[in-house]
Amino acid sequence: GKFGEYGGQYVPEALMPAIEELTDAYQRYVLDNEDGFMDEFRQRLRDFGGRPIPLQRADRLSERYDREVYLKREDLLHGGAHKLNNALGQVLLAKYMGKERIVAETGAGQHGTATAMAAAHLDVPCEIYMGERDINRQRPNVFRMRLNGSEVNPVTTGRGTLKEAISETMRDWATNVEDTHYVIGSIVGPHPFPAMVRDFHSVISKEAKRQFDEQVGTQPDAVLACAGGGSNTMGAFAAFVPDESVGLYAVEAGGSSLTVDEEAGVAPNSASLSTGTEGVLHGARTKVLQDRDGQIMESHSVSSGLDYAGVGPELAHLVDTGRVHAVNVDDDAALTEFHRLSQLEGIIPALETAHAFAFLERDHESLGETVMVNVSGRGDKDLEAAIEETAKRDIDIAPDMSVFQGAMR
Amino acid sequence: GKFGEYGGQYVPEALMPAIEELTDAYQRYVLDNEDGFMDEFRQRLRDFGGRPIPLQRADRLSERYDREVYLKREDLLHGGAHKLNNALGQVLLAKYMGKERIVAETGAGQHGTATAMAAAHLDVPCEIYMGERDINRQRPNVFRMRLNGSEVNPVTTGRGTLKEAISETMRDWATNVEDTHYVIGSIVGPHPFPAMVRDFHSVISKEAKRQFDEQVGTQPDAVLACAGGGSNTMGAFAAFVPDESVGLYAVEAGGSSLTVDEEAGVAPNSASLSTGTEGVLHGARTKVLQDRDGQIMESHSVSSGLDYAGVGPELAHLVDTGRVHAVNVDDDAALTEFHRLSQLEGIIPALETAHAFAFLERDHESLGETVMVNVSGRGDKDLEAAIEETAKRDIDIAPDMSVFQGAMR
Amino acid sequence: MSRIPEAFADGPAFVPYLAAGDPNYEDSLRYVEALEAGGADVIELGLPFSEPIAEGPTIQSAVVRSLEGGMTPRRFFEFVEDLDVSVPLVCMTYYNLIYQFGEEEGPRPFVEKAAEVGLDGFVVPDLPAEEADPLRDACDEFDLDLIFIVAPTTKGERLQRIMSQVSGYVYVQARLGVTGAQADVSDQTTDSLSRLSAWDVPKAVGFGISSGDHAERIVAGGADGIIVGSALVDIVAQGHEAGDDPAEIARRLTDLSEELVAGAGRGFAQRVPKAERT
Amino acid sequence: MSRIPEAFADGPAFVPYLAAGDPNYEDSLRYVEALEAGGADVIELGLPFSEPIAEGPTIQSAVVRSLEGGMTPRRFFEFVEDLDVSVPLVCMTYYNLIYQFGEEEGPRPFVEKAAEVGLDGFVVPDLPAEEADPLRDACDEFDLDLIFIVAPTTKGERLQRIMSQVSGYVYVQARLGVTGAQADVSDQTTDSLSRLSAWDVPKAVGFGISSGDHAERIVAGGADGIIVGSALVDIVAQGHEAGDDPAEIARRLTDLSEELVAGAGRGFAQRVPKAERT
Repeated sequence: GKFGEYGGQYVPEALMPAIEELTDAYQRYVLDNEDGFMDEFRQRLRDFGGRPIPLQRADRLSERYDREVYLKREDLLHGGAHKLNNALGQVLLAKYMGKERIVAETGAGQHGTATAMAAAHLDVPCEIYMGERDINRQRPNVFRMRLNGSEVNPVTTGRGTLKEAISETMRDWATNVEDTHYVIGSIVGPHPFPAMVRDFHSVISKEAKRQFDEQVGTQPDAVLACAGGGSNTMGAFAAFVPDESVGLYAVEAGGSSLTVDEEAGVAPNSASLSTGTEGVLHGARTKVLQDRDGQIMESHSVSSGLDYAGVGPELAHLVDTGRVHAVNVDDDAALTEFHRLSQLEGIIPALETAHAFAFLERDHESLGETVMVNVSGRGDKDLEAAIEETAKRDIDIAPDMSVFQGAMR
Repeated sequence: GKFGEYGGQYVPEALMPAIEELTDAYQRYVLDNEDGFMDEFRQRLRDFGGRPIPLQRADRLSERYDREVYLKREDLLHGGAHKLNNALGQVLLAKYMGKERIVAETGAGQHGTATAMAAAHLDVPCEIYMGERDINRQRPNVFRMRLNGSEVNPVTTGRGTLKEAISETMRDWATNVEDTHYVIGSIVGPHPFPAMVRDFHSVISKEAKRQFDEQVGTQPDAVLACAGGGSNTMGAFAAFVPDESVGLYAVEAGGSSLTVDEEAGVAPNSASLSTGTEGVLHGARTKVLQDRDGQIMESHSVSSGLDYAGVGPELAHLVDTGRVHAVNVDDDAALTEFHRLSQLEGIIPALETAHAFAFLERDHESLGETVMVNVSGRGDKDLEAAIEETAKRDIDIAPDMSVFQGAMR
Repeated sequence: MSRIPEAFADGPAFVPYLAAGDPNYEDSLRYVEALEAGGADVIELGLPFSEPIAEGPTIQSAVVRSLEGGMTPRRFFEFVEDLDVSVPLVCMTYYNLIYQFGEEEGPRPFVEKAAEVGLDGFVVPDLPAEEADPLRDACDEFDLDLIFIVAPTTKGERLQRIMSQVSGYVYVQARLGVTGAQADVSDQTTDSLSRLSAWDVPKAVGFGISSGDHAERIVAGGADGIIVGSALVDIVAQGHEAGDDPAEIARRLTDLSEELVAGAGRGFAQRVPKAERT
Repeated sequence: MSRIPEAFADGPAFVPYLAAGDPNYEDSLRYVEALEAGGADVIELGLPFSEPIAEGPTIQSAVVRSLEGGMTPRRFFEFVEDLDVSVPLVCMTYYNLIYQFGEEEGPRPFVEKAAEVGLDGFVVPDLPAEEADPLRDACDEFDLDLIFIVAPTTKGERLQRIMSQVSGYVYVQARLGVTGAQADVSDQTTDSLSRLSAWDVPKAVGFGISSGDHAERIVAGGADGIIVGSALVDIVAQGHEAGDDPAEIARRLTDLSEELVAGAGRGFAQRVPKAERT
């Protein structure tokens, strides 16, 4: 359960039996395909999720950057992001394990909506913990979870965002561990979560490898993916890791600045891989944004899906070993590319995803002939936020929104 | 250019040369695949759009209705609805025809967003006409069009909705006909639009037929699709029309009532096939909602995408000949099934689509062993409207939304 | 044979348009009559349709005012009967209203009723020649003219087809687009007139004529008549908006009509020498 | 060897918990001292961590108050030095704070400092036995106890592994879930105590004890000590909220402590005859 020095199982004793049970189930069902678990998972990903997802040549970006740019279109997965790969896998696993109830945390609501969809599809009762502040910032996603029949439990502690929601979900799990599975939303948390979530998402890179063979005839020179917790990142990297000729770039949220305010306990970015230090958070040893005492800092990103003070331990390890390049771009750059991709390719990306494109815009010359960008999600959820954040800045290519009567909401 | 008595080309003389040019282009590029047009169209539908789209067995609906229910998941197409099939086809055709500019109308914004995406993808300048009232009701879709780089032109005449937007787009086309193509959004308008739009959407039923062969081994006994203008309807029906053993059900919006208020010029429904009479609207002879003098009535539906006083001439003809059954369900029934599908299958449907499920709920016993429902679009665009309309009614299965702090917006 | 050809017999014809019932039944009667007072040779009366796809904003608004004032096809026929004018009247409307009228299917009942109240012809902007046979037949039966619009884009075979069906006059659309007053006269007009010179049916040019100078240039360019709509509708709209006395509004309509007639006359005068030179 | 075992030597031990620095440094000193006045045998002092995943709402709030009051690991050690108590002190905190302390990597600097200021042991809720070797080693080096939590779900091999590492006392988690005062005593407690009877390390039961009656039943059921946190933290929180005099709040803490000690004594008295019957 370790990736070099990272990983492990730093959880309350009450959870350890559940984690041992899950480790066993992961081995049997996921790794050994017992009872045809993986077959059913793949079939449901196909019929319910819409896989395989296209690998699309981005004609206009290719022209702009004078190299072949391919998009892995996870935004087309049911729910609008890669998140369903993992949520569907874990909810199905919970059923195979005989669990009768699902809990999950969510920040911006993407993992919550994916889990709620999977739970409805598979008929498992589901409760989602979400910071109260996020609930009121992410109304559409709350609507979606409730419509899918999930309970949404407001978390009022702390700042009321993702970090607190994860802690609260762990508390629920610790209380109801015998009949409940915790569907964690990224490659974080105690083992076996980081490995298991990676395995569920690795369909992204496995598919892409095959599609490169069939459609392009070569493999990419570089793969770019945004990195918050890192689930789309490891999903997009996993199958390419053994092939050292493929450069892997984890693009983190540089936020407004890479400097931190120790006094206030605030890091105005979410670049744990680039600027974090080794620590223990949410069950795993990994890179975290922390002050010198080890208190976890409030992270920040214009993209709420990247706004997390930790990162998956496997990514931390792969960065330490040099296999993965940790890079970052700031809020402004991400917003600019949000607009550019929308205008050039007719694909409105999630603000998370836009970070990967901002790195492409900045550093494309060093990325080789053929580049794959993982389009981790669509931007429908981000429309209001993107417009609002754009209005605060001077972004040349942003469209004028004066078509509306009267003022913006 | 006729479907029985329906169809034709009732347009201003200034447009006739453009329509003749389009008829010629339709024949050459679409029907005869000149210059490999259809090959490029199909490849872009795959890579950009995400086709093939799954045919999914709906496990819980199948159990509920004690028959095999399959979902054709057009909600997974890029943009979230079937609309892209047509928009991509027409924008590509405009490029083949050497047109330098695209105009389109939109009501709820679904066709407008699909056209804007296709125009960005194919690098063609695009202007969308949209009623001012719709602009202010459908903000997210306006955001999306603007983000994709399209102009959105408010239409202030009349009630400021779809009917007026179509008229206004025709005016633009009549003014700029030489360099402009009008991407009409449904199987309506003058020939060749109804046939051409049907052909672009017929990929839905062609794919479904093949998927039934491969995945199920039999063809469906009934195909259900909601019908406003009728583009998803004809797309879902087209390949099944020759096979008389497949029952085809066009489910219209019964709105709040099938009776009309002649005095006010209002039909509180959009059931043109069920209750309309023969007339000439927007370039074609078809079934329309009109008063005894021939003035077009204001239609209504809880689903703005079905809210149109006319319908495709081909559907009118197929209903007259008995091949297609015109049925309808009211607003309340559609809202109820919006909630049911969300809860049972983890798929939040468009309110349009929910009409097809409401017919399934009501009449499933008469529909045979295997039923396909065309999930024409996803409901993300309808969240606010659905919650608001639900709050006005007493819908047992609707979730409580009190998780939010304070009042609903 | 209708009375329209003779309206074009004697120099350039002035063909004004107003929407019947705009802004209300009584005032509208007076306004239409003011056009005759100003020298109208033929009057185009709009019967408003809810979806006027060929109209610009000015006439769209007139249509809305008229519909809100309760105008219907039946009221329209009463309106025609109530009018005290002697020049020929052409009904301009959309095909659905013609098609839906009466018990019998098709356009015949509408045409029969039009003939009965004394109308002389029709212009139907959304009815191309390809779909016009039933209406053409009914017009022939009741001796009414069917006027067709020729656009700048109408050429070759299409032009032949239209010109073989037209009667009364041909409505030469001065430029692409929809109705509406414009400051300039389009080159497209000259091209259209020259394409049409092979046919001897009167050519009336419309779309965008708003002043005596326009009228002069258009007639000088060879037009047999000028059709003016939006500029006149604007007078009604602005007067109505300002709450002006209907008598005053009627006077303005007469004034503009006289200006247009005078302009057309000047244009025609410039043309005569050319004819003599041949 | 630390001073903890002797605290359990003489009848049931009362082990109260407060978060150091809640709601501020000065008052918190007084409150901790009030626990000793009320009969504490060992005191668990919380060093607040920003992500207290094992705590219920009551202790989460205490953690927030303490952090907002400026509590840090270094202040915590000063706090321990400033305390005027003689009973053994156990530091309850999360592993990241232990791990990050000092220049040297690993837990050793923290443990060294803890020993220096007179702490007697640790409870680390997010450090399972599997990850505990480095901390266990440091504790051995500086002669501090490492207390482990045994949950109702801890059985078989896991229980063996934990019990082979524990020293001082074992923290018997009375029920599943997180910390917090509860009205009832769980059956899970009895089961846990019976599973643990094979080991002679003291068993202190915590999670949910809020009254003398609870304490009585738990000790009667075989516990060697009771751990009480949320009920005491509640007194601090409510008093602070109400703006009460800190001296009065301290008195309430002493009162509840005495009630709990008395309850534990009654429970122990009920148990003695059983022992005599053997």
